[in-house]
Amino acid sequence: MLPPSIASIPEAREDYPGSSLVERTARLLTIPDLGPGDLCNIHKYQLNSKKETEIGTFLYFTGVDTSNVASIAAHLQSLANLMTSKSQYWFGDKKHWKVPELSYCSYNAFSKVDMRVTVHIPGKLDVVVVNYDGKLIQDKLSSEELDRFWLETFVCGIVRAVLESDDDPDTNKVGGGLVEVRKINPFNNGIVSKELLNNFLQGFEELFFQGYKLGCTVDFPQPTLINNYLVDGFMKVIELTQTYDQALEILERLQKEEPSVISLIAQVLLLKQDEVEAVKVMNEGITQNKRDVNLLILQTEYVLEKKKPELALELAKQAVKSSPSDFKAWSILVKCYIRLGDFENALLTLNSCPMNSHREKYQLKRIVPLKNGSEDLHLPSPTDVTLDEVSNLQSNEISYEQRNLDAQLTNLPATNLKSTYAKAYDLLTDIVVKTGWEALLKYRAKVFVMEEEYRKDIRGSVSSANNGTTKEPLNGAENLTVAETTETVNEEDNSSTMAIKSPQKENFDDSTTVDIDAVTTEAVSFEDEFKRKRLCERWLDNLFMLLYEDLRVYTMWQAESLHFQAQQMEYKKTTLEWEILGSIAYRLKHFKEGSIAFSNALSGRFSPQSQREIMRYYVMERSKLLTKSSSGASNIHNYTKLMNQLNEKILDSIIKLLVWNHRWYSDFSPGLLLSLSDLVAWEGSIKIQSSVRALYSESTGVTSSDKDHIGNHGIIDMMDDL
Amino acid sequence: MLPPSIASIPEAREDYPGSSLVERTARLLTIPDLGPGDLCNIHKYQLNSKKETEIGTFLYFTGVDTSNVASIAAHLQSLANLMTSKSQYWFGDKKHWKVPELSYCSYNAFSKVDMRVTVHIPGKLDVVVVNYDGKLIQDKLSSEELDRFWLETFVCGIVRAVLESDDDPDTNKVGGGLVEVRKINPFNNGIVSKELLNNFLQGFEELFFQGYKLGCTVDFPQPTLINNYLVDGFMKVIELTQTYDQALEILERLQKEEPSVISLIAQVLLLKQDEVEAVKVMNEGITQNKRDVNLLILQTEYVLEKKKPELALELAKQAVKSSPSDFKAWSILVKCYIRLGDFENALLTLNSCPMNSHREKYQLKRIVPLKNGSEDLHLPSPTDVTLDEVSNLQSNEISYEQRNLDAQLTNLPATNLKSTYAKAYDLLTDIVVKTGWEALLKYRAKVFVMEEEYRKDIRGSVSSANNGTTKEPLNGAENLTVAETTETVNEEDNSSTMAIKSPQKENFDDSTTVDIDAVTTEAVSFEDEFKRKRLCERWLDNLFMLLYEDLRVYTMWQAESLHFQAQQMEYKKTTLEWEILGSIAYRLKHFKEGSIAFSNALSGRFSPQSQREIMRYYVMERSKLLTKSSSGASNIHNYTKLMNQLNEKILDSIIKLLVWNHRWYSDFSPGLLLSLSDLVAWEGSIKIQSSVRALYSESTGVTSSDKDHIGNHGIIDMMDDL
Amino acid sequence: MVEVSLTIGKLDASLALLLTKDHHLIEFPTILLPNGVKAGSIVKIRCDQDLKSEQEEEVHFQSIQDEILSTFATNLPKKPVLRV
Amino acid sequence: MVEVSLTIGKLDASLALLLTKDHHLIEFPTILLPNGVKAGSIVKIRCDQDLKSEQEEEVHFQSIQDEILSTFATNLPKKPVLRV
Repeated sequence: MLPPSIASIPEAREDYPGSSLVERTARLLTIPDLGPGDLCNIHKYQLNSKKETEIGTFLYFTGVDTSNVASIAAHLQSLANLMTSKSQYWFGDKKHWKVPELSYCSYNAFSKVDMRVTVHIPGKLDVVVVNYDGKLIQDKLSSEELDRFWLETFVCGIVRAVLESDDDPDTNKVGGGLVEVRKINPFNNGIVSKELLNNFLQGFEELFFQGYKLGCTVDFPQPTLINNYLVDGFMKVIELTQTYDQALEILERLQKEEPSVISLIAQVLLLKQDEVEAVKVMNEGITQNKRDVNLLILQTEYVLEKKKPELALELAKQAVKSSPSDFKAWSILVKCYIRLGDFENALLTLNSCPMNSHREKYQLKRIVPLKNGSEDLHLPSPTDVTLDEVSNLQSNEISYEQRNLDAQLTNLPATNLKSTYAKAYDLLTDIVVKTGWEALLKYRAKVFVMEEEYRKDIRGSVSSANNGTTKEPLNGAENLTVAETTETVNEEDNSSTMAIKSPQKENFDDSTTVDIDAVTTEAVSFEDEFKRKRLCERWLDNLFMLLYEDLRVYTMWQAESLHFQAQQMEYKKTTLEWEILGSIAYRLKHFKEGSIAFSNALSGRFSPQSQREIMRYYVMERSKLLTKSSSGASNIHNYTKLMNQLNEKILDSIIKLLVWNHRWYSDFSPGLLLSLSDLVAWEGSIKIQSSVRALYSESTGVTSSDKDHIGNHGIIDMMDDL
Repeated sequence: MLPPSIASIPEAREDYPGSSLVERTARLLTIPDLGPGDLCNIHKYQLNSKKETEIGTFLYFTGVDTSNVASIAAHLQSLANLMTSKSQYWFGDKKHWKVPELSYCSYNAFSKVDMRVTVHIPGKLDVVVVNYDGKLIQDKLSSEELDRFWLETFVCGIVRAVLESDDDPDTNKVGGGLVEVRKINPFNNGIVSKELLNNFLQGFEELFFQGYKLGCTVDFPQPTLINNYLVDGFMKVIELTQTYDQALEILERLQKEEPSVISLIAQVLLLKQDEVEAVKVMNEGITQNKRDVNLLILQTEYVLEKKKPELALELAKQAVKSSPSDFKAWSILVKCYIRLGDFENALLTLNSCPMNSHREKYQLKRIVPLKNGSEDLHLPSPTDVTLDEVSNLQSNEISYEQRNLDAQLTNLPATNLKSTYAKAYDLLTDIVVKTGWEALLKYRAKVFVMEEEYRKDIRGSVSSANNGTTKEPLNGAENLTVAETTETVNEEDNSSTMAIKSPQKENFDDSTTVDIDAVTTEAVSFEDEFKRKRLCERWLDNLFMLLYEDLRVYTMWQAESLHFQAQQMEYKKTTLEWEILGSIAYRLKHFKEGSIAFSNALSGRFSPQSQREIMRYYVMERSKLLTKSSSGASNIHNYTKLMNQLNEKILDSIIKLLVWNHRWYSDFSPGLLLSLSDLVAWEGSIKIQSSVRALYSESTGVTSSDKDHIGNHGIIDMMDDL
Repeated sequence: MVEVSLTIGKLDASLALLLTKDHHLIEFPTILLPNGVKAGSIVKIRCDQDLKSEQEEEVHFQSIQDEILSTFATNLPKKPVLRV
Repeated sequence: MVEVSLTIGKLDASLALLLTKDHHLIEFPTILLPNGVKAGSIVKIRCDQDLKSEQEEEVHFQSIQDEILSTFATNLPKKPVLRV
């Protein structure tokens, strides 16, 4: 564990001392699901001035041990020590603070209360429990109830820390997003962490039946005992700490009370790579209950991975029958059809996927607004770990690129798809990458009623002008959670089915453009055929429009790029533009082209998103290489060399991203830790350690020796600990 | 027609001369339905300075004759004359302007183009036609096409002018809403108006089959030949100008081509008060097509008004069968059940109403944003017609009340209901005013599955914890278009069915509180009974929560008010607070209590909303009085006196609202004109004229003699003309 | 007549989700399902036109129309003086 | 067996809206309606449990499970070295 310094604490100025707590209280009623990060409120005044000049600041934390008052008090005390130990620059002036009072709030999503500890220095310690409607209820609680509340609070805190995604878009850091947050790794503090882990596992077991109270991801219509954030957090912790056997013991006990826990057991067995056992457990579970949708999905995914799509299809059908309102069940059925090349059924089942727009991916959010925006933020730069190109990335550089962005690339609507719409789009691009655009349109015309046919059908009926082909929702209205720009498209919805022309090479080679009208009029239109067709859901119709937009930009880019190559001219773009092009390519599953774009992006400046995406590419390449080698097709010498190169690039990416996160006060990145431990499993910790030294020793000109120490050594510590 | 003065033209400063046109062009693609008001862009510079110091301003218009270039050019020229005729105060400085150039844009929603005329003074005249994607297409048009475009543009313009509601909330004028707009009455300009009316009627006939392109209200899932804004505009014009016979001629010609036009004929006959003929026509139409939903709804409404709910019920059922995705058909079915006292079926059918949240009521919107907000607005006060308390209402007075608003009254979620949700709430309050809250809850428990029953049912099933009783939408997500505060309620949705306790006298008389748990456990729960019940739609469940909130506030107010009365203390509230209380009372159909609140509101200061609402009350009282008198129950002498009093109050309200609208540059208020012509039909124009003189002659201390002249005389002119 | 087999995917309080072989999803009131079925059960649905009911409804509806016509078009109630 | 009469309220390309007497609204694929019906028609729907199909599906599904078990739990393919 890297010792925190005064420069690893971001702060935001509040309106008046304590106002952040008032704000938080006011919002308790509206907190959904897991809730916000822990809030720390700090009162401070200058060493030589009067107490009346006191100001207040606040920041959020994740990963702090909140299992009891003493541990929170200790955390607050050490924070106060850090802040008062020496003077610091504070909005341009050197200040030496005294900290007379700090408060810490942690939201307990099980009981919907906010647990708060206030430390007065020197002096007393207060504990209050704030009800959802702002009432203080600690006096009404028995000590058992209070203990229970602390247990719940602690478990929530760990779940938030591990589920909070560490792949925010850049804008979060250098744009207007939440940045006044410090993330601590709860699992790399030796014996203390071991105890914490045990407490969490015990807490999980105790609270398992309350887990649905924490909410769930968009894949499911409602949280259940199996599908919820508590279980998700538990699985993530198990994976991070590799405590499979302990997890299995707990789950087996729970299974006695709740048979459906068996799907979690199978999942842990797969994580543990005990496949035979996992297959047996899945079979056993499904034999007992052939409508256990979680097991069915797990088995489908497994069988698909083993390249048996015919078998997988039967399982996926059973999954859909067992839980027809789960998006996930339908989406895996779509995947099976795609794998089998049955694109008509893939489209039909995609069209049946139940959409879910009222929930989003879990992420930390501001609960206390900044009155003067970023002017209220104190954001020091940690100096203990730096890497020039990463740590010194300036926001004005990015905002310059944003202001001068190529208009073609701004607001591409597919960028802003959320929730199940984003996942459905992903399935649609899985189809188009296999069929191509023209064939996709043909399949579409074959399974869905097209505008022209429909018009023909309704002509003559009373006052039925302008009925669209897209389905009107029966009850309640539908609402795509995509950005404003999409609405433009939406308004033209009625004509969209006709409006799509081929984007392929539009501007470059008109002769190859296929006329869609020709395609659609091919469709046979006698009544029975017509009845057999479906109405295309409005959202799916819309996704076709977005796909068209993406394809258009992608095709133009590729053609332009070829043109420039032929002319031997340099094709110039900013990092942001390359990054957008890369994302389009990835969305369309053109990973190689995407990786080139991301690599171009990174040659301009560091960008965490591009770095993450290119790392994804290296990892994909590595597993391709592995598949090739295990089928015996490649030369072993070359294989080792390629493998080493890829692993080196992956390591380099991990380190840069760790440094970036550290610069923004985050010392806990579950995703990166998993990638690193994967790498360690490959190469062995000693080899990794020496690679890091070789790549980032002092001689490379950056002060990174400290960083190697954590980037690398901290993880080993953690893994030794657990 | 009152001659416009320089003080009747509001203006907004634009970024640079012509930028408002650029903005408008950029947004053409996203314009829905009828589109925005006409935009007038004005270039101006000071008399004695250089042309380089030119600035630009803009404002919106409705009601201008846009049937041809010449009439628009004349309008622009007279505007320029007005502006250059004398100096005026301009953001604090006296300025005398020269106007070298003006442009006028009118949106043609039929062909989705923007028609623009630019006048250079002195000099040439330009006409351009801007396509939805910003391209200029006038050169590609034949002169027939161009004529057609102008006809369409003119018809759109009149439709916008008559449909644009004149009952905006106050905030529109003194808050941040659209205020840079001048509304002109197209129908009170003598012979010119007569011609204009003829052109419009002719245009309607010509464009009838394109009418669906203009969109329709939220009552219908899609615009049709009968349900669309063109038809709505036509009916409004007919009503305003009382040209029933001409309308009938046109409709009869159209009916030959499109039989469903018969429902419009019946509607006009009813407006004309030719009931016997209307009844015959409806019967004839329905005999020809018993699935004509518009006729069925019209007939249902007629029969309901005649107090035959049993007959109406059969008709409403047929309407729903004929068009099950029309909100209007379902809502009238609900009304029939309410009238019959069958509240169980009323709730069941309410629950089946198809919701429609992606459309709103038509209103003018800003299409050019104000860069510096209200700082860019030049809002002179017309001095030709004033009434102290009305014309001098200051925005700071209102914003003071807003800042100091009783927290209980802020953000009552029912206030912000939109679209079909607002109408469904209206039906729900129709029920509760008849049943009371406790009985309503009992009915609810009887027809809908309650949380507890549901939990009991699903216990034991695999991983099914926390399934709500509210129905999950199958496809696409549901989204109530209510304000943020509602979401709070939404998030607790799962428990809402249990959470509602009686709001009655909560804080005043605990003993009468009915325990809901007792009510719900009464429900028999054997399987068959249970199957027969429905799931309550999420939005309806939510409306119950909002109703609870409204009832709570209303009950507290009534109890407090009684308490203060008993103590002989004054119950003090601001105008804004009284207005909110009045609105709550109206929502709950306690009109008498509401009228008291609005009257209290008006005793503080003028408020257009309170004035409108209290006028509604007087009109309701008048028709009650009429019903009583025609049943022979009351004393004739007293009757005349009461009737005179009511008519005087109504006249007073109309005049104040006309003055208010005039102060905000609107000389066209269709709703008020209809009320006034109603009054004239009652009292005769001479009596009204003399009342106005008596009430608002110079001796009352305000310079209102001019105003009487238009408020009254203009209307007579108009009615004489047409 | 049409006959088809459907699987009951989900059985809620009053609403069932039925699935056809080719992935049609039908929301169906449970009241219309036979007793004793549960999620996972398969049901056979037969559907044919009910001309007799159609005729009966036709006659009933016509009688309503006749009543309205005779009540309001011949035997007119007092004309209301005011419309609000 | 359950038998019920429904009115066809709306008949779209592939979807019909059916109404029960007590105002249930059912979205129903037109493919399941008899030929020749139109909006306004009344149809009779009969529904009973199809135990035979249930058994057949049961057997088929069990055979899939058996195949999976025998393929992957006894005759294990090469263990993958890497999980990504």
